[in-house]
Amino acid sequence: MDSLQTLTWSDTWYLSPEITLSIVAILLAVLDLVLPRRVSRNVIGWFTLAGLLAAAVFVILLIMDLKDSGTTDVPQQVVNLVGGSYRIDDFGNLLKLLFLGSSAFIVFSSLGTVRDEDVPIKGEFYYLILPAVLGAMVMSSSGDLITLFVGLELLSITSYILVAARKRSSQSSEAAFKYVVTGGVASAFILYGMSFLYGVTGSTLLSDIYQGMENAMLTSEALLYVSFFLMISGFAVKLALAPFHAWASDVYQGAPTPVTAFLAVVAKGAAFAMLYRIFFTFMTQSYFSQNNVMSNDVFLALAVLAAAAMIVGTAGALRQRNVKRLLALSGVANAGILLTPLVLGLAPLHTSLFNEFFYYLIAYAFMNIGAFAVLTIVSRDTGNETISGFAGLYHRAPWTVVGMTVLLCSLAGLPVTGGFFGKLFILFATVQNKTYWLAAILLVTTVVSYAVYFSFIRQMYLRSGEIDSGLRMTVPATIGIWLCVSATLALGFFPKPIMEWIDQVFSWPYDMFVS
Amino acid sequence: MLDNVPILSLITFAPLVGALIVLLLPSQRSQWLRMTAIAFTVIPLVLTLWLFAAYQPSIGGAVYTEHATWLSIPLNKELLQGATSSLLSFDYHLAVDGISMPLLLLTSIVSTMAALASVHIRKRWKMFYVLFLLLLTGIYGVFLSRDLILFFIFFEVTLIPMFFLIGIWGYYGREKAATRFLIYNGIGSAAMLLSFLLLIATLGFSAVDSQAGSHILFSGNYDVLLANLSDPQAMANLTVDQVGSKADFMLNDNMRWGAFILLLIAFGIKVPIFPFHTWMLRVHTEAPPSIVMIHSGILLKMGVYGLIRFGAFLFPEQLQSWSTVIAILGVINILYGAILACVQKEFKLVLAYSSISHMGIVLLGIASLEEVGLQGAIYQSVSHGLISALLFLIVGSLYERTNTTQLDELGGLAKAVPFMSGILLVGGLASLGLPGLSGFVGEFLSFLGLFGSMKWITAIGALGILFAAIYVLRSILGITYGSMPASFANMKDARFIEALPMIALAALIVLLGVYPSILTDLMQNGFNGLLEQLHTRMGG
Amino acid sequence: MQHFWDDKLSWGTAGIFAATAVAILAIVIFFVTYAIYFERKFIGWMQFRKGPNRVGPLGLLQSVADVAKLLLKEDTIPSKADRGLFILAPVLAFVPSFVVLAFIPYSLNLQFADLNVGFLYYIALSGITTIAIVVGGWASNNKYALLGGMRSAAQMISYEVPLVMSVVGIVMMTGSLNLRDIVIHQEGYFWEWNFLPQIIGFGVFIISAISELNRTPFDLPEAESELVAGYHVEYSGFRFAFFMLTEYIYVYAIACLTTILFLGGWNPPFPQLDFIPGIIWFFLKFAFIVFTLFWIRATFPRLRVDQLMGLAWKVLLPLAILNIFLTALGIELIG
Amino acid sequence: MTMLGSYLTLAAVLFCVGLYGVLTKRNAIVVLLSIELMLNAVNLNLIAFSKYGVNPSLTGQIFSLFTITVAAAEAAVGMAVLIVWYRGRATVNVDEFDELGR
Amino acid sequence: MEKYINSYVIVTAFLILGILFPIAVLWLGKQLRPHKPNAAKETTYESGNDPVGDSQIRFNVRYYLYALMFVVFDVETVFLYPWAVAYKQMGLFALVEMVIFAGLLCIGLVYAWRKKVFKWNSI
Repeated sequence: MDSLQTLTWSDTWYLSPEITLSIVAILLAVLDLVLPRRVSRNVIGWFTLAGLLAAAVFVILLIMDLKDSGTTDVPQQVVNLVGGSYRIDDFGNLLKLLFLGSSAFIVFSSLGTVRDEDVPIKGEFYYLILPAVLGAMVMSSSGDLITLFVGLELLSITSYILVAARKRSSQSSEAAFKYVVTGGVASAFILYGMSFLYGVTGSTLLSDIYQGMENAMLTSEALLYVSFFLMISGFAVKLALAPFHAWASDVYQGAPTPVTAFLAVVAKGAAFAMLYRIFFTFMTQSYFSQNNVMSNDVFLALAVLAAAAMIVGTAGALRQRNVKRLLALSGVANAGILLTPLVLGLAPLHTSLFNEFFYYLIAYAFMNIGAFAVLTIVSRDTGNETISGFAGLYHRAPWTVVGMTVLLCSLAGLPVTGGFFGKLFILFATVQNKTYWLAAILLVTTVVSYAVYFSFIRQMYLRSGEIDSGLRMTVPATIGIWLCVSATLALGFFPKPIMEWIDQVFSWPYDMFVS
Repeated sequence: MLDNVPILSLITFAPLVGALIVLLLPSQRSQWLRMTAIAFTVIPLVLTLWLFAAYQPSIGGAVYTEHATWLSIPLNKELLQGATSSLLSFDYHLAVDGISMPLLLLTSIVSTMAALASVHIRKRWKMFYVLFLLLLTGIYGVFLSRDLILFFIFFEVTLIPMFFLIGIWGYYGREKAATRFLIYNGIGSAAMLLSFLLLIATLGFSAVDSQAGSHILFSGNYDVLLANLSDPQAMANLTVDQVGSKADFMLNDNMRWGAFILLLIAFGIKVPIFPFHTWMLRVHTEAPPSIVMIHSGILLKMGVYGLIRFGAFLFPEQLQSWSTVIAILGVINILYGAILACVQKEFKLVLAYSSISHMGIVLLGIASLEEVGLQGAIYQSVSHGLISALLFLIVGSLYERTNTTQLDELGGLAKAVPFMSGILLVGGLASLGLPGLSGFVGEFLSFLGLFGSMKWITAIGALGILFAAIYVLRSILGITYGSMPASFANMKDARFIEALPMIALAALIVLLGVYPSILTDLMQNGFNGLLEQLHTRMGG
Repeated sequence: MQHFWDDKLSWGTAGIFAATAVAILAIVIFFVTYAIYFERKFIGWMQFRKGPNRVGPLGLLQSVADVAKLLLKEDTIPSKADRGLFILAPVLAFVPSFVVLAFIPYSLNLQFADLNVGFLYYIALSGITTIAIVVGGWASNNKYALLGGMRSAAQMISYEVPLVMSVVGIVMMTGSLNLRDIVIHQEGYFWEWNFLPQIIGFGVFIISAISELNRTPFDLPEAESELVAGYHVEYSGFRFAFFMLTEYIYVYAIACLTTILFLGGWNPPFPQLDFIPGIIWFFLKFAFIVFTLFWIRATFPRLRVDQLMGLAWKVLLPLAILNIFLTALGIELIG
Repeated sequence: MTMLGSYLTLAAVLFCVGLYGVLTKRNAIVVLLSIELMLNAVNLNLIAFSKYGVNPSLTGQIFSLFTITVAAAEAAVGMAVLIVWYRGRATVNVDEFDELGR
Repeated sequence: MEKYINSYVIVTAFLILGILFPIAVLWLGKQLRPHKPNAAKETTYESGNDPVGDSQIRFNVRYYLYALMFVVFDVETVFLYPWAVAYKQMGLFALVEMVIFAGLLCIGLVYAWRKKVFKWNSI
């Protein structure tokens, strides 16, 4: 370390989203303590929502600010804070926007559907989402292993608590304990890998590691391999990639449904952000330095994981009757798909494939949040989390069912939805990269997943349920569901503006390439 | 006169508009709903007929091409080498030619008839008609679109309505049939997508230079693909600097074979070719009659269309070197379908197996790669579409009255419902290929096409006609004559709304049988390009 | 001692170090023996009794006799006890207490190990004793012992937090954790010693320290009336003696630490008095602290358990945090 | 370098012992302890590298400080969750974590 | 450097002595003291009564809560010390930083207080 660099007051502008979230979280914690017991904690939910939205506004302003500050030589500026250990760049900003937006959706839809008897600590339930998102944001924009790790743990630890929020349900605490154990082991693996990386390159700063990689590849290649493979196994657990996915179904089932949605979208997205940051930085070094054996090996390992996730997730989902477990397994498969753009790595026509990844992540976020919102309502109404709870739903709530159908089609990757184009782009890249086996697996699992998602549709349209009265909806949930449905459709009908926007904002040599 | 009217888009999207209108109507008024739906199947029918009348085979369908850039999606910028960005471009490209025109006609006619025949739908009318019209949009789109991705999307659009139409309004085993349908066709479309993407990534490739720098464009436009295929020189002209390593973007021989086999699987499932046929039996037996009309009459032809459009036109060499294989598959289809049709106890299964058998004949036509054979394939498709639509229409009407389709429970209908029995007989005879009816022409042309190159195979295939006579006569005569169960005594013959499509379809069958050049003229120039290309490529 | 620090390590120096360790052990055992004696004497005097006066002149050999008695007493281990842990616990308690003594500077020229981590070394090692106490309570397989052990642990960890935090102020003022530096920083008149500027920290430190030592008024873990004798109820003979020894060694260590951290170590109260050797000043201050501890024991009543825990978290910890801020502000304002 | 090797070996052994504990132990608290062991193995690694690594620096020690904190927080949450669970089931045997997925 | 190593050599010497001393004394005690065990001597002591039940009683969950509180606060102090050492060199920014940090600690404390963690009941 050269001289100690600290934050300055002018840096606070670049950190405004993070600062907003922290302040709101703290204020809400205090508010929750001083608010009399009889006041409904939904107030805190609304404030949480406001905090998330405010932070999102700051992120948008930052994106614009970064764009404006660019010059012709350097199209976009990247702000390095605290000696490069925190980076404000568009890679981070885009993901932050997604995290904030998804969390806002989740919080909004859960207002009114989360019940006091189910989640006694409603105040905490809401405001703990803020530090979790903060952790995800830190993960997506840090340029230092330590910061990455702190972000990861901030997210993980708050998630453990959120999973256990159904205090009276032993299922919830069981899920949380399993999550703690697997999460802890995964953290240990990641950390162990990081320690080797630090050891052979002599720094925790990503940019310094990038510089040190070349030498390290010559002197201690074995340790580098050890490092990367340890990290891969750790991330595989965090992302619930097969064969490290067993925890996901248990945790998703036990957690309160909004938290499940949060885990499925934000936690997963954040892990991907970290994966991108670490692996892209280092693999480019390997790729460029004539010695691309290592990058090939690492990407191959990731590709195998992605394939395994797709296969195992889909096959598991086929036999699953519990909807949350089913969606967990579908999340496993989707994690495989989301990993695909990353594993394709670098090729003449493919620089980062971040665009494809991010597009699918957006689609994935909307369809999952929407599906979980519907599930919350249905399971709350029927007291049944199995797939048969959806039986005859068409007769009870035709419009909601139509919305759900759109979401399911998107999950299945049928046109014309966001999921379709997301998969199409990724698939195209896979084919272009000549990774046909992965493309084939992606396609086959997609087809098999039709059976999974259409089993919902079968229940909803073709079966008759036991209850005839209308489904009790809550206003925020309804709005949330329909926003998700419209977004899914919009992504399907107008993929171009979104892709163009991503392309415009994101520029991989500056935003991804930490050197 | 109507040059500026986007007639192809109108045909494609008129049913979609209809679906939206139906959606707005009150759900209890079954009459309104049905009339609207029929009206919106008639619109494309009228437009198609007009198109048919105005179509000049010598020019081809160029006049009616609609082409616009739909999406051009930036994938990457700041490439490692050379060009500054790559774009994935999808075109909105609709066109007709001699191959799609007959199938377009078939679609418009059969769909109107099916709409008329959907009187037997007893529940959830609104949803039924919405899905029905949505399905039609998909089918028209498939036959008209000339962009791979657009084609794929329309292809998929047919899947979802079909799933519901089978699953909600079908018979006892409907759910299983619907899922089966979805999975099999899903696998088909997956294979198709993979193959399409392979083509886009290699052939659909062009470099565009603009002020902002050079871009690489990956297009799914069929014409671009065809041009790049037939003129590899154009591809070779791209400099290494523009594309990175050139070898990465050439369609080499292995890739060709891969893409071709994938296409074969994709459309083979739809046709269906022998080992992939089980799903189709279930759909035939479980789906509601008007939907089976569409399915058997049109949807199976999407497979044929795809095989010709993508299999034959893009990969003639591959097709030619596999023509024996395909011909053998065709023969297996013919014999397998025909023999099994002979032993079925259920009338719908007889028809289903006969469909397999007939599609085998289509395969023979394709395998020939001769103009006659290909014409025969298309002709047979149209003819079989009409025939099976007619037969299933009658089956539906009969089922409504008798509540059975078991052969041994039916009998003596000629006495009870003479009109319907008569029409049934016409359909049956057409199906077994009686000269003077449409079935004969298609079969004849197909066999003729293949006979030149593969005599023995053709001869074995022709045996199928023998079996056809057996199963058609056995079943149809069994139904119309023989002892009549007492319960059939008070049966009413066809209502007007049922009789209308029956007569229309029967008339068309006869018309095509006696005046085949209506269609063959249309197709006159359709295959010229293909065959020329084939010859030059094989020669060169 | 100091000149050995810079010598190259050899068997000779190592031998010297070992010898000093033995010397310290002897001194400490001597201290403990007479601390117990004086404790009983002082308390006796304060309560108008005579205290030990039979064995030897003025009862000076009383503690020696006690030790001999413990050494000769039959040692029973309950049949239900976890034998291994039962034997381990007193040793585990004693070892860190002794190792702690290695780093205490008695005067400018008399210090054994000079560790930069300073006070943290004490905290780290004394934490192990907590474990030993729980282990002892658990291994006895006795309800009272277990409860005593748990209580003791709860109390010790609770008071460790304010104890640790109360020293932060001093570290801020000194800019070092090294005990030598802290003492050197306090050179000057006695009002420049840390106990005045850090009066809050001093108070918190003393209270927490007494509690850490499990001494009256915080000796709940061994409250005879409730828990018979706490975690060491099953111990007898010299195993018991080791627990006692540990406690008194900690008294010694805490007294030394208080002297060093707050009372200026070996510095004379007025610089003019520096002709008297530092070790004398150190000893005087040390004796004063030890005496205060006995004094408190003799005069204060025992707290209730809820008051005890409340005191640590609700009073001492906020005070300690407040102290940190006040110190920070003070440094900002005064410099 | 030999010094480094022995530290790394020790760390690897500790890590494996921890992992073994997580995978085989039946007592939930022991499982949590095993995770701590794994994290401490990492600390050992970091500190060894901070002294004997390519570019000796304090960073590794700072990293391990963060690790310690995080490990503590994780253990605290783990214990808290376990307590909540224990209230309902009165056991800490991981074999009885079987309510989900039925 | 020598000073650094020597310091720890001293600590090691203390450690070894600290271990040897109990072993020696306990060994000595064993040679000197009588050893006549019987069942009564070896029963668990419960004020003279026969022991009732097991000692593996369910004790109060409070102990765990205190343990958790301890873990949290004790580890936070790990950060306080480096800060305190460097405080004078870092100036006002460090103060602000620490106000935030300690403020969070205080909130944690208040939280626990409000949630009645510090309320001790029974045993």
